[in-house]
Amino acid sequence: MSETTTLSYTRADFQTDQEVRWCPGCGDYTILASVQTFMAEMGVRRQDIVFVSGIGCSSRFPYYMNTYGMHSIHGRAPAIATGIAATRPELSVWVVTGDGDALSIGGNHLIHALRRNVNLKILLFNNQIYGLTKGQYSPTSESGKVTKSTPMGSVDHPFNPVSLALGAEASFVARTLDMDRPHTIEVLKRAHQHKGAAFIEIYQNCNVFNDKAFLQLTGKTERELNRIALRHGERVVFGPDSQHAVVMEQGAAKVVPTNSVPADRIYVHDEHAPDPTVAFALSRISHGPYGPTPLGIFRDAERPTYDSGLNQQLVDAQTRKGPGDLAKLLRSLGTWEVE
Amino acid sequence: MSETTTLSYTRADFQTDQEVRWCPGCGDYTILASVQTFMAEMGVRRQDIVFVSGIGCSSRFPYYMNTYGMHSIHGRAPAIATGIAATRPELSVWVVTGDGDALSIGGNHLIHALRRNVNLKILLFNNQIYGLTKGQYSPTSESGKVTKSTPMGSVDHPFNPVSLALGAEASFVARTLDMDRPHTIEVLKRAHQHKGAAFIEIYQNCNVFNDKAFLQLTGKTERELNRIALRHGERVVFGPDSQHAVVMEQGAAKVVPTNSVPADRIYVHDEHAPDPTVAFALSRISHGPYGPTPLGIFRDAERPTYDSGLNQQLVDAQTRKGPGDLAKLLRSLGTWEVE
Amino acid sequence: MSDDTLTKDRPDLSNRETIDRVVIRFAGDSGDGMQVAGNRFTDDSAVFGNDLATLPSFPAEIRAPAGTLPGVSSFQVQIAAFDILTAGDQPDVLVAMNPAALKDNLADLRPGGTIIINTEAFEPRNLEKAGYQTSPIDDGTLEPYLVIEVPMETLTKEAVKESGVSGRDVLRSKNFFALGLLAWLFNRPLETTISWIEEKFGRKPEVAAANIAAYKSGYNFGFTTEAMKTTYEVLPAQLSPGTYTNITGNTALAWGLVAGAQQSRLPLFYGSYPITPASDILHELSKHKNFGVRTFQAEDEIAAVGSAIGASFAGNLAVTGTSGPGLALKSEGISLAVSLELPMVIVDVQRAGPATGMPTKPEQSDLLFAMYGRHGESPLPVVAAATPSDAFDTTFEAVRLALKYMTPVLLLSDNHIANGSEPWRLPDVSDLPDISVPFATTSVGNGHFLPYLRDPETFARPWAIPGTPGLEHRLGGLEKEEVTGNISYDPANHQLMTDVRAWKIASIANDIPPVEVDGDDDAEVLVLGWGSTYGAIKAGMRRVRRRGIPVAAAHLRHLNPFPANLGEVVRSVPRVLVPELNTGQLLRLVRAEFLVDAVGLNKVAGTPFQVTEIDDKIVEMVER
Amino acid sequence: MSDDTLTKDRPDLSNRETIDRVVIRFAGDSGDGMQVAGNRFTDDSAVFGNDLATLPSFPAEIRAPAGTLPGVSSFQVQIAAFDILTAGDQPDVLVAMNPAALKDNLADLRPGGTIIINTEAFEPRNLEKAGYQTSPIDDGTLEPYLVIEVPMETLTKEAVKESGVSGRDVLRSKNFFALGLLAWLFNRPLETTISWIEEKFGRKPEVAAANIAAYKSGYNFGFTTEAMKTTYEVLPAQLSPGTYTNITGNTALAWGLVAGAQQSRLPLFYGSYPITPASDILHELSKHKNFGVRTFQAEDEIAAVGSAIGASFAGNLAVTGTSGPGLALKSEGISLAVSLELPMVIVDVQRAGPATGMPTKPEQSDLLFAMYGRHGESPLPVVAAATPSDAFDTTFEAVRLALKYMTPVLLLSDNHIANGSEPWRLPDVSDLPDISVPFATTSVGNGHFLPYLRDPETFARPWAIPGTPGLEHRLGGLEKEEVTGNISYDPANHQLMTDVRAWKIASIANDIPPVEVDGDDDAEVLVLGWGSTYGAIKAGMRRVRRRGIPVAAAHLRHLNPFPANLGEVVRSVPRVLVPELNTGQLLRLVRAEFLVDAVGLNKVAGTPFQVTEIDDKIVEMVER
Ligand SMILES: Cc1ncc(C[n+]2csc(CCOP(=O)(O)OP(=O)(O)O)c2C)c(N)n1
Ligand SMILES: Cc1ncc(C[n+]2csc(CCOP(=O)(O)OP(=O)(O)O)c2C)c(N)n1
Ligand code: SF4
Ligand code: SF4
Ligand SMILES: [Mg+2]
Ligand SMILES: [Mg+2]
Repeated sequence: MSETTTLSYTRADFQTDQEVRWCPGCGDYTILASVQTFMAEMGVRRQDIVFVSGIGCSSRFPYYMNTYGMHSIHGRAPAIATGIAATRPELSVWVVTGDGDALSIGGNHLIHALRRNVNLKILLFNNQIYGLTKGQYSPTSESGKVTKSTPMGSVDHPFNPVSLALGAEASFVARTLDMDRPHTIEVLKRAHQHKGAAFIEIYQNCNVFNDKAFLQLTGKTERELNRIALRHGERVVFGPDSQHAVVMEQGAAKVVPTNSVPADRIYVHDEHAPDPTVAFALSRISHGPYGPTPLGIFRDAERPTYDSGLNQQLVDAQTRKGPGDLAKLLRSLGTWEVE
Repeated sequence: MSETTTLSYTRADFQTDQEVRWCPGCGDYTILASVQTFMAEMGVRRQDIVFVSGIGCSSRFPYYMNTYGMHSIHGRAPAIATGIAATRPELSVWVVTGDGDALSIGGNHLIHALRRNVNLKILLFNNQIYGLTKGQYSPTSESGKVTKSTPMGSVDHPFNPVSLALGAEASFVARTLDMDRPHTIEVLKRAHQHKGAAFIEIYQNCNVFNDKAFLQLTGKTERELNRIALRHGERVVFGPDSQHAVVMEQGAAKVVPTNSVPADRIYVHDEHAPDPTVAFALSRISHGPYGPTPLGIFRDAERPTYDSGLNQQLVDAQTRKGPGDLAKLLRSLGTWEVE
Repeated sequence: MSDDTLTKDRPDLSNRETIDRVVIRFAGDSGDGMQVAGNRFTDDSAVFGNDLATLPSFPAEIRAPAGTLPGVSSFQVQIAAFDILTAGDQPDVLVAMNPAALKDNLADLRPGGTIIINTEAFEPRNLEKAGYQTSPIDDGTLEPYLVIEVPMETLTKEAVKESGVSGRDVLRSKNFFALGLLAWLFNRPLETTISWIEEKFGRKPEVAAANIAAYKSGYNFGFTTEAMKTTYEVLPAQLSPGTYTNITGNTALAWGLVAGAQQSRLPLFYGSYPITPASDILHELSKHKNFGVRTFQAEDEIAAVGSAIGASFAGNLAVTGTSGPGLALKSEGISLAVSLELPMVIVDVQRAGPATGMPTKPEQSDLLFAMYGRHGESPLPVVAAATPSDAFDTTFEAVRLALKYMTPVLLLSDNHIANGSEPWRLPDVSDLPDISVPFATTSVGNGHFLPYLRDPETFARPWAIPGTPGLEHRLGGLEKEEVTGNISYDPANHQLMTDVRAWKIASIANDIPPVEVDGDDDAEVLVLGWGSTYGAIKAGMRRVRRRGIPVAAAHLRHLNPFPANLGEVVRSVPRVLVPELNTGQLLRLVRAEFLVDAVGLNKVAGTPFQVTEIDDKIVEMVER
Repeated sequence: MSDDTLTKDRPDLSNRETIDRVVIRFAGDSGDGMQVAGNRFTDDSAVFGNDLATLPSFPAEIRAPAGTLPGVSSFQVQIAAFDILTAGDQPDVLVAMNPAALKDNLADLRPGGTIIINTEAFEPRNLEKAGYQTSPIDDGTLEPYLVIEVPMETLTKEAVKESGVSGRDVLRSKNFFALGLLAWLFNRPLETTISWIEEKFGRKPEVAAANIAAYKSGYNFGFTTEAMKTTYEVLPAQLSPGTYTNITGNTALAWGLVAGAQQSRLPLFYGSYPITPASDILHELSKHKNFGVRTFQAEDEIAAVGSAIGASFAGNLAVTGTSGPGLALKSEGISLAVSLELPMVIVDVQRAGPATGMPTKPEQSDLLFAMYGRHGESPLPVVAAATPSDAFDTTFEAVRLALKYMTPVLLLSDNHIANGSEPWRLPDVSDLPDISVPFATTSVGNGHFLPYLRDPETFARPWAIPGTPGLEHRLGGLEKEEVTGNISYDPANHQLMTDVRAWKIASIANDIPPVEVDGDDDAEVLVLGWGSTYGAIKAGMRRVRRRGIPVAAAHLRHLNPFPANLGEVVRSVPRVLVPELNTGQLLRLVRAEFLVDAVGLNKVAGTPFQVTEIDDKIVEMVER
């Protein structure tokens, strides 16, 4: 991104003239505010930013961002964004998606974009429900959930989006919470700085079809007990008096009383660990927002991006063969003359 | 599966009259022989077995199995098999798929079948290439691979199928090798015994388009150096003189000289660990069949299956409401009479 | 007015006029409960014996902020003393719960129509949200209409005071206040709704009490204030004797599947991915597990059709349902089902397209997609429901064809049928035909089962399901050899299989009733329709006939193949008119097939035809 | 015979007869190198100046075991002294490298034709694999033919003895032995192939030496043994002057895209998932990164079309290519592109369907799918290539339309065009028109960019790409308000947008040349075709005309919209015949559009038309 002049945007520069049409009280509003605030700080020219979404309540997002944008079809945003990011590496490309959009119909594109490490920033608004279609269970809904399509409770075991992303070779994986704007903004910033695909799960309250799904992380009393903040280089302890600690035992992360272990056995978070196993271990502390749940950056590791690889080959080919010459190409299989 | 009489099948009982049409030397032949051998031992009546495949060389498999079978469309076998297993829980349903079929076009169905724990046995023939379409790179091809579609080398980072399956909540995950028939048969047996989705990655040599891809695990000298056999309850050591050992260090699996660590620090394999992290850690020891690579059962954990949950609800509903009465249903929204 | 005793027994001093039909539209914010009010009014009228038809209109997919135009939800119902066919072109009465609702719906109201206004919602913020500069109540906008101003919020609050409901919840009862007022205006009995409320809110007695109080209060308000000089009565219609229920198309379709499964003695499997406006079929079926119904919410539509293919192979009555975008994703899977010749019903509840389009609006633009939406030569039967209750019968027919001919069948419905409702005279379930088809149990080909050895009558291949000893066989999507089902690349065999697949479907023409022509023998125009335009076409034709112009109409349930007599029918009239909510899709099929110069009446606006549009077009054709 | 000096200069005592055309088919096992032999013979003949057309036939998708019928691979070429149109109905000469190849191809050989047999392959095991009880060489089967028996393996071994090649590799040269023999029989110069071998196997000199030795040895074998009494010569054809290359349809299509990108000054993006028979386009394009071509092997076809949508939005010439099953999966994405009005070319190289069908066989059964294969009203232009070289021009035209009208364009090819080849007179690249379309750079709507403010001529909307300051805007698949592009559920707007989208495509009829009619003014039959049937139709028509029957033919490149004069053309002849490799798809379009009683000649066998099939049908129509 060529930043020739210093940019001085405010949040308002990223608002559009379209009326925001989520239900009053929806967590999407808060996320929108966080993203707009961050965009003003990001230091990228508005015209160099693209938001691509699928279909869902969350996927209305691009309409409210005064950047380039596309509200596409259900589940396909990562594929569409790949076409943008791969051909225009100078752009800042963001994907906004929901738990149904990204993990149900769009699961394949998501895992492939992560594997390829396409330079996309993927914001998954996880409300653990299909909002737009009025309340069916999603691949992140807890099992046993009673919804319109599961009157006797769902018999599906949900995905853990962080585990799935890590299993799909994601180089950057984080989790945040709609309500916590500073945390959201911090995570967005880090995603932006990361080169390659960044996957951010944002717990988002759908107050109409799945209200209070995140109570254990947002309730006044519950939050302090259950939020495990991941901070690079710091010991992972949590609770009002830091009374709980995370340790790695035989390859799994466990929560133990802080005073039950020597301080140096407490896990010191390393976002950059080349092996994703530690991040995976952390992702298994909770399965959904129930009980102690890590928030923050699970993993931020470097590896080559798809777009840089692809574009480098173009440069190399031109260096080696010179720019394309159509007349020569047409003659490349051997010719003969007829007089 | 109702086994009223004792079954005495031989491998020949599972052969069909169709000529087997893989390239001479293809690893698929060996796998076919292993599967047929195992089927004769499995103790399930032939008519209760179904093989479903997608499209690819490997997906020709059902034609050669004298059971019920379907050669379907590219990537969709897990979805089709779900329709069979969910409605006919008494059947033994097997999916045969390739690295392109399962991980490229079919990635979404695969991860959802694993998440739901549908009672399917999924055999992924991983030859790290698209065989049927004559040699393009696949999602498991090593990066940099030169193929017809990547004359300058692929810029994709491959999936690690075992990691992906674990990230997708798989309850049974194993890896074996075409050439090693007893090992293959052992793994098939365990998959059959497992209740729920079983995912087996089978390294399969495509001698036409990707010959010797697995040399480090099959070569006379290399194999002993690189095969890490996972055996439940045993310390994980390998090498001709067991000189290498696997340890878990800060949540990651590492290969160390056996004599550099006390014996009790060597990882003792636990297939049944409730937390999939150890299995994940093991999966990260290699990324593809290069260098020391674990073979065997990474994970075999119990959790409820989709089909049992679904079918139990039918039983419960009938218990609660009695069998369906159509005349009553039509009247259930309130009626009035016109005389 | 908060008096809880019914004022009904008091002598009524207003004039009571008998009319033969009326169209009422309830309009308010999504949160105002207009769908409930409309449905209640409908049910009360149904029980009273009127004929009726409804047309709900939901706000677009995202829930808009309260008070805005995109947030408006409405419900239109026509009740009549005779058999009617549509929910009416123009409302006679509009209930407007807020300025946005008024703004959105006023243009549709018939000149001189009645507006019942919730005046208290007309405050500056709401007016602004609706884009009104001044209040339409005062600025003359409403002069052409009869306006009943009601301070509904105050009155509702007053009414529910003693119910135990408090805070925000109080105003939730105002839809029942409005409903009560209409009950007075149209002399509807109150009991049906009161007992409905009692049952529905049984677990929340305070809410039940509040709603009943508001309802009665609305009634009493009309009565005591004599809000109008005249009240109206729509007498019961002369419907055929029988037991009736009021049904939407989605419910009827779901029940048609349950009936199809019962009459074919198969377990029903429904694999689907939620999508507007088809989701309610999934919801409805998932309630009926005690019928042996298995529903599977798949990860996407590809998996939905895939699971149905598997379920069909395994011996279920396999069904998959969706709307246009989902049908697109199922295309490849359906072509596999065609090739495997497995029975299956694919439901497409059409919505306005292309792409995401207008998901809550009806359209008929998937017909050619249903016909030709697969690669290769991939024919299958296509049937379409015409009205909400007809969805039951059409669905049953789709199941019959699928099983008898071992083929996927495409069943078309649309948003209008799916969410619209009408009285349905219940069939006697013991009259439903047995449509079961026996599974293959024995093998003819000396030990080898022959999966493509066909029934010489229907050309259907045998259905041999896993678990059957001796019939182990493999099916696949590569071209198969006739009889054996083995892979074959033989040119003559591919030609034969292509011909057989085509012939099998084409021959269904001999197994379906001829299309019926309704109207005059000497008709100058034949109006040929399919799907949800049924009511508008029939009503339009009636009006034209009343003017002495000879005209006829025919409506197709079977779109592929056509009924055997269709060619004769379209060739026997001077002119053929094909009204469709698309750019002329049946039109193209009819022209190609019969070479008749049929003309289209085409509308692609996301709204149904008005009867007058049909009517005018017929007249125009006759006069020309 | 292992003498390495060319015996060419020795006086030739055999008769040399000049013929004007010959059809040769090389047939052998997949591993026998028949495609190479065929291609070499083709190139030699091309350089010699013959006109020619080729038809390769690959074994079905899986590689069968050596020696079996499913493992047979063949290559047919017709070379001629005049301009020909097809690869010929029946081979005059068959090269049979093993019993399976003989069995598979014998029935096609013209009675009295010549068979060159690799006798050593006719041993019991191979005979059995091919299903021969006795050897056809001895049992009279070959009596109706002229047979040249050659112990090719011994001779090849002998020939390559000194090359340094050993073991299994020795016999790999036997295709060159066969080729050498044919070079003798048809008096082809040897130099071209020798230098080709030298270049091709430059890095493996021993292989090059072996192949050259076998090649010469084959030639010498014919010469010295006088294998036939007569050799033949096909003189150069009178082709228009110019520089020629021999090209397959897939390559021409890929080059057409490169040319389109260059002439529109856009970077080319090709998003695709491998599938037979389209994969070679991906392979070809991935070689040309120095042209700024980006290829993306997507995870599936949905991602392929998705990536193309993104690339188009980002300002690339975006293309996605596939075959039928992949097109099915792209349906929803294409409908998004229609709604977003983004330029894009979608290539469908048709194969025989439905489902997986017969992937290596040609068919034209995706035309109606291309036309109607999307939900909602979702029109787009459809163009089809007629011959391998025509794929270049048709592709260029597809690119032009996509950019000028801001629309996805569907480009149809098929297996026959894709893998067939013909001489192509190279265009002068400096004559290629400029088809660039400027991106939007400024905004007209007072600060708001208006993405749906259309060009009043073409109705195209402006293309504003990310990176352009001030033109930030959002596109979406919900219905959009004309001009602003904001979401709109307004009925009148949906009608307008539907009409505009339809009109935009329909109006292209004014921007394309009228369809040309070739043949007699007083034609009794007009043969109307599209796609790969071009050669057979033209050749069939020629034959009929030679018999004095007046007939004409027209071939459509543009299937949607039709050329403006098509109605006139089809109405001005007594009879219209539409030959298609499907069940009558163009036929249905033409009948619906023009109400003419056109009849179809339909073949769905996975093989192209024989010229005689066309010819006979025309005669039958005229005589009736
Ligand atoms: C192909 C297709 N299938 C189904 C739908 C219907 N649909 C729209 S959004 C959605 C799911 C929404 O859930 P989620 O992605 O979690 O987003 P949310 O609304 O909760 O933000 C579904 C099923 C569609 N638009 N397209
Ligand atoms: C929808 C669709 N897209 C593409 C193809 C073409 N195709 C068939 S198999 C295949 C990949 C095969 O690779 P893999 O799954 O690894 O199987 P293998 O042949 O290596 O055993 C592809 C791309 C197809 N048949 N259908
Ligand atoms: S339905 Fe839920 S997710 Fe959607 S806008 Fe409303 S509150 Fe938000
Ligand atoms: S191409 Fe490869 S995978 Fe396919 S049959 Fe041949 S050797 Fe096996
Ligand atoms: Mg959601
Ligand atoms: Mg493979």
